[in-house]
Amino acid sequence: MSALCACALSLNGCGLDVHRTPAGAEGQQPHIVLQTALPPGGTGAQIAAAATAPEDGQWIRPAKDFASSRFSGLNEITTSNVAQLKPAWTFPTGVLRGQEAAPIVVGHMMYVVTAYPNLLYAFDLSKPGASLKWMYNPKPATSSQGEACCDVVNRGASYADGKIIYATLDNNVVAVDAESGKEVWRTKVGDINKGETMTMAPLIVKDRVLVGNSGGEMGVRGWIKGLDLKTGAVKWTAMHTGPDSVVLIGPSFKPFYKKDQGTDLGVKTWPGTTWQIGGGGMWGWISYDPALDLIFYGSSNPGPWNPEQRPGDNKWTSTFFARRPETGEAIWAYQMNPHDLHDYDGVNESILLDIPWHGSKRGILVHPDRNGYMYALDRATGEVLYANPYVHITSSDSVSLKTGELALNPTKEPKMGKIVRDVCPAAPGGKDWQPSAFSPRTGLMYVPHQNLCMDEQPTAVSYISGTPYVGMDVRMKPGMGGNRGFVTAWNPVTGKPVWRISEPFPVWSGALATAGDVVFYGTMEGWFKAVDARTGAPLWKYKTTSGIIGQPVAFRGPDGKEYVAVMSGVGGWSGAIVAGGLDPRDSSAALGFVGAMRDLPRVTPKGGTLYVFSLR
Amino acid sequence: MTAPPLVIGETVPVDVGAEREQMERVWGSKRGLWGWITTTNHKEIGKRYITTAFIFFLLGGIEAAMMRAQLSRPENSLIGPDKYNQIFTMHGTTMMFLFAVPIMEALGLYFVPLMVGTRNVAFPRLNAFGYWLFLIGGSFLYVQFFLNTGPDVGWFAYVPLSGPAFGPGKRADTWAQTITFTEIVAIVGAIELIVTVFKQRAVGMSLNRIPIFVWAMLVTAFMIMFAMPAVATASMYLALDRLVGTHFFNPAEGGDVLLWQHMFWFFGHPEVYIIFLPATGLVSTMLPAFTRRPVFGYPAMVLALISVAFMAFGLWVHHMFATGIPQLAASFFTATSTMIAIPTGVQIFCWLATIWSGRPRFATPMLFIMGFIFLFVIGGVTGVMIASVPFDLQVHDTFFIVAHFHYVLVGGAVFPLFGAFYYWFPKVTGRMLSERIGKWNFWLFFIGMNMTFFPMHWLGFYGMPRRVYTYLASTGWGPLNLLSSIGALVIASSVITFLVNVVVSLRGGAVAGDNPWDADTLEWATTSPPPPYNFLHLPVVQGRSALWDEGDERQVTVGTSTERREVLLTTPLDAQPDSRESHPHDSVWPLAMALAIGVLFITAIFTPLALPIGGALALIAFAGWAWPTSQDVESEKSDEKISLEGA
Amino acid sequence: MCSRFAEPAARAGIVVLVVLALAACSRERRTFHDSPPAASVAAESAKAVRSDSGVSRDGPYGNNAWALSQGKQLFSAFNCVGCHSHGGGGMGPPLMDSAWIYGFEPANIYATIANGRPNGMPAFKSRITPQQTWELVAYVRSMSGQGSKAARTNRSDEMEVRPAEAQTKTEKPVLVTPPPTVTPPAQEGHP
Amino acid sequence: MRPLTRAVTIAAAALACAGCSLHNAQNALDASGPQSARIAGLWWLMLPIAAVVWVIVIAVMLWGAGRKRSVREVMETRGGTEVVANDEARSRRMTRIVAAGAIVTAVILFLMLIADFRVGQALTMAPSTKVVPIKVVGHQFWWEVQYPDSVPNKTVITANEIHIPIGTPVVMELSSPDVIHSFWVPSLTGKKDLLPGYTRSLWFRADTAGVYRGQCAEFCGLEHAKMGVLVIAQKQQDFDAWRAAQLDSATTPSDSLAQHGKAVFLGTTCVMCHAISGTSAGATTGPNLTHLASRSTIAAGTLQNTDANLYAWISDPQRIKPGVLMPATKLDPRDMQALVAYLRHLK
Repeated sequence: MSALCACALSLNGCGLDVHRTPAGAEGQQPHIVLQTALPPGGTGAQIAAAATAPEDGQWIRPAKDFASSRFSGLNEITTSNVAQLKPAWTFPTGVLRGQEAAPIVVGHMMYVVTAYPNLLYAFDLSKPGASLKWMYNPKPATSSQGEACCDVVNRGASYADGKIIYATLDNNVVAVDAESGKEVWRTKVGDINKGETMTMAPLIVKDRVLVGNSGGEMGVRGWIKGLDLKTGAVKWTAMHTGPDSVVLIGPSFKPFYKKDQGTDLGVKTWPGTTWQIGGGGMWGWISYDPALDLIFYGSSNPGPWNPEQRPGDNKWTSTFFARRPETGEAIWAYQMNPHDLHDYDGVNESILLDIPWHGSKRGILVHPDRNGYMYALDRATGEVLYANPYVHITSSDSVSLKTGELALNPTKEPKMGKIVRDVCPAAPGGKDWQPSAFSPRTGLMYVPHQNLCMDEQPTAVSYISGTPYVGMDVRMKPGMGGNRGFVTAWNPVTGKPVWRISEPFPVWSGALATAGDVVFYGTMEGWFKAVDARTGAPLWKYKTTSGIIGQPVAFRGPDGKEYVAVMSGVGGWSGAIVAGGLDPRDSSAALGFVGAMRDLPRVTPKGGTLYVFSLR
Repeated sequence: MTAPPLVIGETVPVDVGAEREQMERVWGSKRGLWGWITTTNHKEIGKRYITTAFIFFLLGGIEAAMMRAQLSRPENSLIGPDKYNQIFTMHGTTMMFLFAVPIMEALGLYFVPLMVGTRNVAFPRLNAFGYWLFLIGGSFLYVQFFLNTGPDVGWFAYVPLSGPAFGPGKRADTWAQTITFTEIVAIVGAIELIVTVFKQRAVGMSLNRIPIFVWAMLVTAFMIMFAMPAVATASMYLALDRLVGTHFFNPAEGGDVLLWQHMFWFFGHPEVYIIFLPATGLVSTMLPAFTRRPVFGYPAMVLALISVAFMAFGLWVHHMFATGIPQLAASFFTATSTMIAIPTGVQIFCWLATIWSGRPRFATPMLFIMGFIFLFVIGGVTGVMIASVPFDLQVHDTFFIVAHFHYVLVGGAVFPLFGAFYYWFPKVTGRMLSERIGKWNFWLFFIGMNMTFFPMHWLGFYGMPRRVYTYLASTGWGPLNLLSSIGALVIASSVITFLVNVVVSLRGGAVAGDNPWDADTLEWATTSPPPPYNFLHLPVVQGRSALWDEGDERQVTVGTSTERREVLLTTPLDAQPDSRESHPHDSVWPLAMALAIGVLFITAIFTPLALPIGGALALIAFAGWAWPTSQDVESEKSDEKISLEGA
Repeated sequence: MCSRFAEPAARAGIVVLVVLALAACSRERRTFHDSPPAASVAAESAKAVRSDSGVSRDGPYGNNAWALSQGKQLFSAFNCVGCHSHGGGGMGPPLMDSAWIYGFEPANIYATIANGRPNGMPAFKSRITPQQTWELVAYVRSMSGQGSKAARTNRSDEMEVRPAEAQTKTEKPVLVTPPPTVTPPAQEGHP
Repeated sequence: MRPLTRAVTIAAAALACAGCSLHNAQNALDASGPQSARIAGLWWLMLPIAAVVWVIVIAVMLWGAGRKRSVREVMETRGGTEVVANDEARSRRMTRIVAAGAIVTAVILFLMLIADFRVGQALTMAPSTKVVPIKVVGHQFWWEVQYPDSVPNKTVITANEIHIPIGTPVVMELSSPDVIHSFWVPSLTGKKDLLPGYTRSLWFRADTAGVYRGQCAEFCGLEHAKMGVLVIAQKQQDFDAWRAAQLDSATTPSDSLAQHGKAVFLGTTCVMCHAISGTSAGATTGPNLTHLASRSTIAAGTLQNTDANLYAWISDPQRIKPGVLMPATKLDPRDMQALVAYLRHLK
């Protein structure tokens, strides 16, 4: 099956119905239908019942709901009228680094966090032009900029209990009063001197603020923490390496597969004491199933990238965890990339869905991993229902459903002194942090992702505290087909792509699906695009001042109209060449991403503007 | 102007003084500096070659002495690693590329035309060009050495140590370019020798009558033609890696560090025989004069030379056993390395038979020949030992190997060479070297040689690797090293003795006649030193020992032009007259060309602009070289194919 | 005539040799035991530090091939590559371009390495010896083609990710002010 | 045969080096394992053959040169020169002798070849029994040594001193990240190159306990001469104990001087290149120092591991090994003493 799928993904025909949309607006990217005849009722997949939220027109956390669906129930903007979408207002933030955050809408207020210095802007939507109500500056340490591997981004804030809560680059979690803009509490949870930074958006579950650290490239030791929503006090910390006691592995820990079972694997699977600097941070997305009372997230890559310096499985890096939100206790874990060879973090989002599976309903989470496989895991047990490639993969052959093991391709194993060529997907994976959306109306997942391969060579690296700990020279290049980005509509029931749109650059922005059957995403050239959720046909696009790598959201304004908002401002790992002014002659710059992005500076300048669109 | 008819087999006609004067006018070079730089006479150039190479030998010897001084005691701080590495690299490079190969070729270029009875080498301007390029290349290396840019990566320049990442600066570039220089020079010399031997032999000198030294030079020249391109290519790859950034030897980008070793040793092992075969030729040519009989087993000797030459190309991998060559492949190279001992053994047996059945005269050259057998057999048997893979794994890259190849190269090539100096000095200068000092020279050399190198066998077993600038006292290597260093002093005193002998004999040595040793080869048929035209009348050969087999009367060829430079070409196999051909005049263009090429090579390590600039200069020089003068045009009109009936 | 000609020629030859010797010697000198200009000379982080600081235009090792190659090794060994890649930059600014934020004189770069800079560059004063720091300074400058071309390093035995320093265009260094990362818009209601 | 060959060798050795016999730990003829013993055996086979061949050749030469010529060996005058008259019968006889000599040579060489191949085969045949795998990485100018284990955190990392159990084959995986080095411990086995871009393996066994010295045998740059390595062959239980001890992280010293020394180590140039397990020092450029004090030498087998030597080495390594990659560290004497105290505490 995977062979067939790989064939489909290679776009070489294979008898598939591959056609391009009629020549539309100039510059329109080809859009390819991979599987015809989507049933009118959708695929049958639904957002996990307990994790849905009634559509209240707000957008209080980046992923919209606990299931991380990024689906807006608003349906004023439809496939037929989206072409009339116009900017309602814009706001230049003054911060010219990668803007990855999702605007948060609570009542009549909108909140936006910028990249470092992590300013928080609050806009009153009820005022004409949505005037700025206040700005909060957490004043993060300037030196933290030197510890963030891949641009000084921030992925947004969450709202709960009257507070806007987010993490600053210098490891402070701050809670700001949503009305006044005054700091309510501030907790320092990490140390920039150890290379730790924070870029993730917290998830607030009940009275826990869940945060994790970044720094898999700096020799940090990864963790996730549960903070008290009221006080900010750290209630629990689960490390991602080390003995079971600190990983919070206890008697209720029941991994599905034998390979993840055993005691103190977080120590035994590392040489010497390298687990203390072994990476495995947590800087991506967390989902929550209230019915099972479990949070789901993946840990990041082990450090250093050079795998020869850390023989062993390197648990619990690049691992998917289910934990209790109150205590952090681990319930199950599934290591997707044991002894990760290519910086395949496991931090990508998981969307909680209920799908028909062999005649019955099954509660699953769908997780597009960096390694190029779309994993469907049973939420309760961690069993892999399927793991199908969604991009061209050369680094591995398949995932065994029986043992859960990833069958690596031995010819792509990095060895010191040698270059491994054409490793696909590249280090940012088939998909990086940019979150997917799911529409219950079509039953499809909309996955923004990239199509990159790389050549890599491990080099000996020293752990020197506060300096990067990578040990890999990388030069990336476009994957098969020559385009560097895709938006893929994925049928979570069959585990197959339905259609896909090629983009010249990686699609580094999140996706948004709405009840009007429109899917929004942004491109690194600066286009904000709307496509038909069923067919992928392009419907509308708007050119912003800079490349878009943010997360679009939809909300109902105080005036009752539906709005769509997104941050424009290129940067992040993929856009570091522009945001950091890097030299395109060095293809290893920005951990090798520059090799694939040499032409980006000709296409987009830096930016940092909030765009809000509505129908006129 | 019509040429007089050619008469072959005349007995020696009356020696006409006017004819000598006329020939002197035609073949002689201009007087003064201009004549000196434009000359294309093979003897002039050969002399310069020999002298220059010998100066490089002295420089290499001084380097050796410095190394021995540093190693005389443990933890010596006389020379630091930086200088030491340069010195041993210079020693190896000098001895191999600037001394051993050039001096053998130089002897060939001087004596082969005399021994085959012709007036000059085949392409005299090319010959001059070769010498100038050699001088420029060798001087370049030494200028760089004195500027602290001497190579420090070993004469074998293994990558990656000599590559761009680990060999900063211009030191390894200097080495690579010196190699390019010397390879071109060697190939130029080889071309000269091959064509001269094949086309310019005296009438009657059929292939089976060629003196063994000439055979040895011919075989060596062919070996050079096949071996040198390998190292020239390798050094070019190295230069490209270092200067342009190619990846021939970068394992990360698909290059290979072993590629260098294969290319280098594909040249490097034949190189040993390129040095050794001419030396055996020297021995075989000198031996008759001192045993009063032709060398025993001429056909066996020639076949041995040829088979050694072939086999020499099949054993390069025995330098690389420690790199982890698969057992089966290594066994092949062990077998060939062992096998080459058979033809070498045959040569030794033939010499023994010659000595045994002759009437030895123990003049200095004979002492050197016997010293050669004494030492070379030691080097030979250790050579058979190190052909064994397991044994080699212990002694490879240790002082055992240093001992082995010094026995082979000093014993096997330098001793015959010193013998040759004593033997041919009278021919070249007209005066004999002192026999008394010569004996001192020999015994000091012989004793010093054994004192220096014999202990090294043991040092190798005791674990002393090569190319170390010092060693710890606790290793216990001190006493043997001290002994070895004292031996080096003895060798140095021997070489000084030789220099004294040269100086003293040049001034007041006994005047040599045409043939002081009563030898049998053709060079002794002319005056000492020979005139610019070599022979007033070209000789005719009637047997293998030209001067002993000439019957009652010496026969000559009469009728070659006395009006212009003309050489007689003969057929390759039987040496029957083929044609008479005009011969180029002296020219400054070879020097100009060498300068242009020198500029090209030297500046190429600093700037890519060297290619267009040096290329343009070389083009100009080439145009000047090839531009026909009226003299040339006139001469070529009288080139004539000889019909054998007329002879 | 000969002597009349020879004398000036010999003199010229000597001059040429001396010049060559100076160039080659400084380029090839292996500096194991050097005492480069005191660290204090360069400890000033002021942008105004110029050639008159006692440090020559290319720094003590700007034209020394050995020191440059050592600097290149240290640049990797000390994880400079992690932030600055092989000159193209990443977490840190690129070093192979013409733009310099904190000054391009050797002394400025020395100060940057030794004392660090506020936006993420750590201070290495106590962890890297002055000689090693000067070697790094020389190498960093060579990344944008400063210093003697003949002394600059060539490709390394690794993946080729950029043209070698010896083949890099010599950039004309310019001082840039780092673009301010924050210019909050002046707007009413702004606290 | 054996006593005779020994006698010949001793005579030859005495000739070479008037009575300097060497009993050092770096001697290819002082074999301590089957590999080196077989190779030494080959030498003891080849040496007498070579000696006899040489003696015969030289004897024939001297005899042939000096023998009294019989009256039948007449001279004749050819081309005006007195030369030995040609004697067809004698020539034929000599031809037969030379041919016989060539054949004998070939036979001897062939027999030696068989011996070579037999030893070569024995050396290359992979050991079938339980082996100790060791990874050796050659650096300019020191040896990195790793003992991999199926449980990754039982991996031992050390430098320049290789402990092995006696009686058990050791399989070394050899590689180099910089230039070509060659691993050579003469008393145990022949050498094998460490080549960038290749991984080579070498196996050997030590049969007697002891300390065997070796050093890099391929020219690798400035300090090629001082790139030593010690192989410490010990009883299995001693080896196991050593290995277990090497797994421990470094302890924090109890005395204040050494504690200060730890602070000096972590705050100065040391951390840029060296690692000490259990501290924040984790660099791999230089040797791992976690158990430095348990090693008998420093500077890759160059100096005895004493306080004074360590002090001298740290203050100015370039004086001891010019061109080594370790820089001179200028510390005030008190810090230096503390640093030495700390490093000496790392048992």
